[in-house]
Amino acid sequence: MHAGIEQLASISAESALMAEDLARGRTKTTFVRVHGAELSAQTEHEAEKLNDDPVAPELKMPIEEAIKLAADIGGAIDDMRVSPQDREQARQDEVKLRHWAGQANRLAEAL
Amino acid sequence: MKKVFQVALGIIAAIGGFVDIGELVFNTQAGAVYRYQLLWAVPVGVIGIVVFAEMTGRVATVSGRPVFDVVRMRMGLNVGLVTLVASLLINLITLAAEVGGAAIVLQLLFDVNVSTLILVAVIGLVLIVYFVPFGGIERIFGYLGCALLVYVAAAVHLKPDWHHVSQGLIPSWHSSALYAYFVVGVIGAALVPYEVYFYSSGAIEDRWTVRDLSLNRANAVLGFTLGGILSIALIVVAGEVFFAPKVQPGYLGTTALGAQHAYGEAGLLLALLGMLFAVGGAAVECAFSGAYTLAQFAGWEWGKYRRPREAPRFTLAWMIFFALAFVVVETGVDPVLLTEYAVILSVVALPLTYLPVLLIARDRTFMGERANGLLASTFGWLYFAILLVVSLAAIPLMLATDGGAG
Amino acid sequence: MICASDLIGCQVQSESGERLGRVHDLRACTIDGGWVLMGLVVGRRGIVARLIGDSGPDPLVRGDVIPWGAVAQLQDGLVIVRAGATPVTR
Amino acid sequence: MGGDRMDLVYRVLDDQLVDVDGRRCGRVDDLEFEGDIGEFLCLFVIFSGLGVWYWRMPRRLRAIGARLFGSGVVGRDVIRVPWTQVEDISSVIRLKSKARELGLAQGDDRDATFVAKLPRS
Repeated sequence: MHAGIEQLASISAESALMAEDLARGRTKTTFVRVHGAELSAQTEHEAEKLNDDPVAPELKMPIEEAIKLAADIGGAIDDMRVSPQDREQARQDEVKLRHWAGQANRLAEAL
Repeated sequence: MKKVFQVALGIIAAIGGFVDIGELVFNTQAGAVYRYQLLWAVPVGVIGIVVFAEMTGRVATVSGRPVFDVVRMRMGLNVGLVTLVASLLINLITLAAEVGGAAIVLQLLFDVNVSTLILVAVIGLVLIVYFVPFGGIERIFGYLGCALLVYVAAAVHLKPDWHHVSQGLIPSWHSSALYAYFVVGVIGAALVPYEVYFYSSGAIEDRWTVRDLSLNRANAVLGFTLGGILSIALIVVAGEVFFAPKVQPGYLGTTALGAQHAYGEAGLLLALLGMLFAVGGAAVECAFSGAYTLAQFAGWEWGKYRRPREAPRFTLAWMIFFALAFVVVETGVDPVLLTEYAVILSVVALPLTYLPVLLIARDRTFMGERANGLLASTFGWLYFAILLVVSLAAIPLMLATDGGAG
Repeated sequence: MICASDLIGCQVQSESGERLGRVHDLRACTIDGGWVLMGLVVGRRGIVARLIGDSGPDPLVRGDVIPWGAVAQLQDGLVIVRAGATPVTR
Repeated sequence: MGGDRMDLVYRVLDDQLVDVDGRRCGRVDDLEFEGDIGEFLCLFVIFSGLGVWYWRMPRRLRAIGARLFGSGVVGRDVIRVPWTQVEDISSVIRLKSKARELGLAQGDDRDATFVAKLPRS
């Protein structure tokens, strides 16, 4: 579970880097779409694993929080994939993804 | 002048040909997780491949015996068969990883369905290998693989703390299984056996004579050492871009992102181009290595310098290797995961091919005055000891860390 | 007719049951233009000797050589040599 | 063939066979001596071919070896090359005749008919 949430933090941080380059017009559309799809699929996979793993009742809350984070991260990545020419959205996604990466890291450390 | 030019071209091809998917994956992960702390493992691996390649090149040139000729002769049929089967399996896994890697890079460039691109990659590679002569193949992939030098530029451009970088080159130890796993991975990624089988058979393909021994030494020492700089650059770039935000690289796209972060779209395109030709070249070397090992062990006619109908079983063997790799990758297995298995299993099997080469390189019956001298013997045996330790540790570490997952 | 594979790897023992090692190589010499088996290279060092080889103008594997004339019986995986046969050490 | 003594495993067994045209055509997979115990054993024949491999495997593995590599039928998966055909022992075992005349490299000859249909083969 800990590794799964760390993985979410990693994906979010990496997606933030991608969003930063996208916001500055320093990337290629195909790269954003393909690599974004890999990261988005990985987020979904991690969320499914968190959902399916049997956990103690006291861990239910953080797990739900992590699954929510996974959905947010995946959503932001998918936004970038759908409209990679939208730099303004990418700038906003970058800020959100950095924030979620920090949140996921704190969540993993707290477990 | 012509000789200097020839040496320079060989070295450039060796630099571009040094990096394969193993380096792209392990070095990026090592830099992201441990920043510069694993840099020292690169020279350890690079010196190892220099020692091994120089010996195999010299043995092939002087005695006319490539690696699996030596394995069969020195280890005999039974131990030789075990070595052959292990090598063929590892070659196949590595080839599948490289073909899958090439397809992923093509997908990052063109956003087309990956299954189609696997087919395109395999057909493209088979056509190049079939129609282009041996020297041309080395040059196409070696020179275009040099686009990866963008990582060297990026490593400088990202302005790392050079004091910390230099400290990373001093061997250090952490009592952590994950750290030890990455040490094995970084060393193993540099010491891939298929490159050596290819190199020694290449010496015979290129019809080297004792007059080419200086070329052999230059190619091995300068080519692999300069290639090692690419590995160091990959670690430094990953350390600069991915360490602070705690990114755990699990895709080839992550490696490309490092170059993009330094140089934008141009950096990304150069990185992807370099990766495409580096993994494509490695795929060719793997397929050839599989065919070389099989043909040399069984005594069949072999060589790209022969027309296909003059070495038919060799020709069919490399084609079948590509076909098998295609089937493996089309199952949907993750090429990055395959790479990790390939590198770790290569390390485990390496002493089986290293030892017979070391033994014949010191045998004056076959090598005459070109047998290992004091320096080559010392390095040869030192690296045999290192290889034994690394090969014994590899599987337990892979299990203990769940393949580097922590 | 005897094949090299019938001999290589066989345990060698004397008629009295004393173990002398395994056959690791076959030493031959030229007689009248043909190669004739002189003896069996045996001993614990034999396999290492085969791996390591030897150097110099006379490339022979180091080890004890049991003369072929001393071989009394050949069984499956076993070579029995006559009592009193002494290996020649090179 | 320098010297008057030679260790056969070290210098001959498992070595590459090359025919008179320089074509690689198999390996020395086994050697046969003429004679018997108590007599001179004279090196008589080279055996080459996958069918020999199981003879040389550990006894426990011979049955599976025969299934995998062939059961050692002379003329089919094993070729007998008279020792008198050996021209020279250097880094390879050089033969006096063409591989085809000795029955060697049949696999390459068989597959060559297929490969010859490929363009620029």
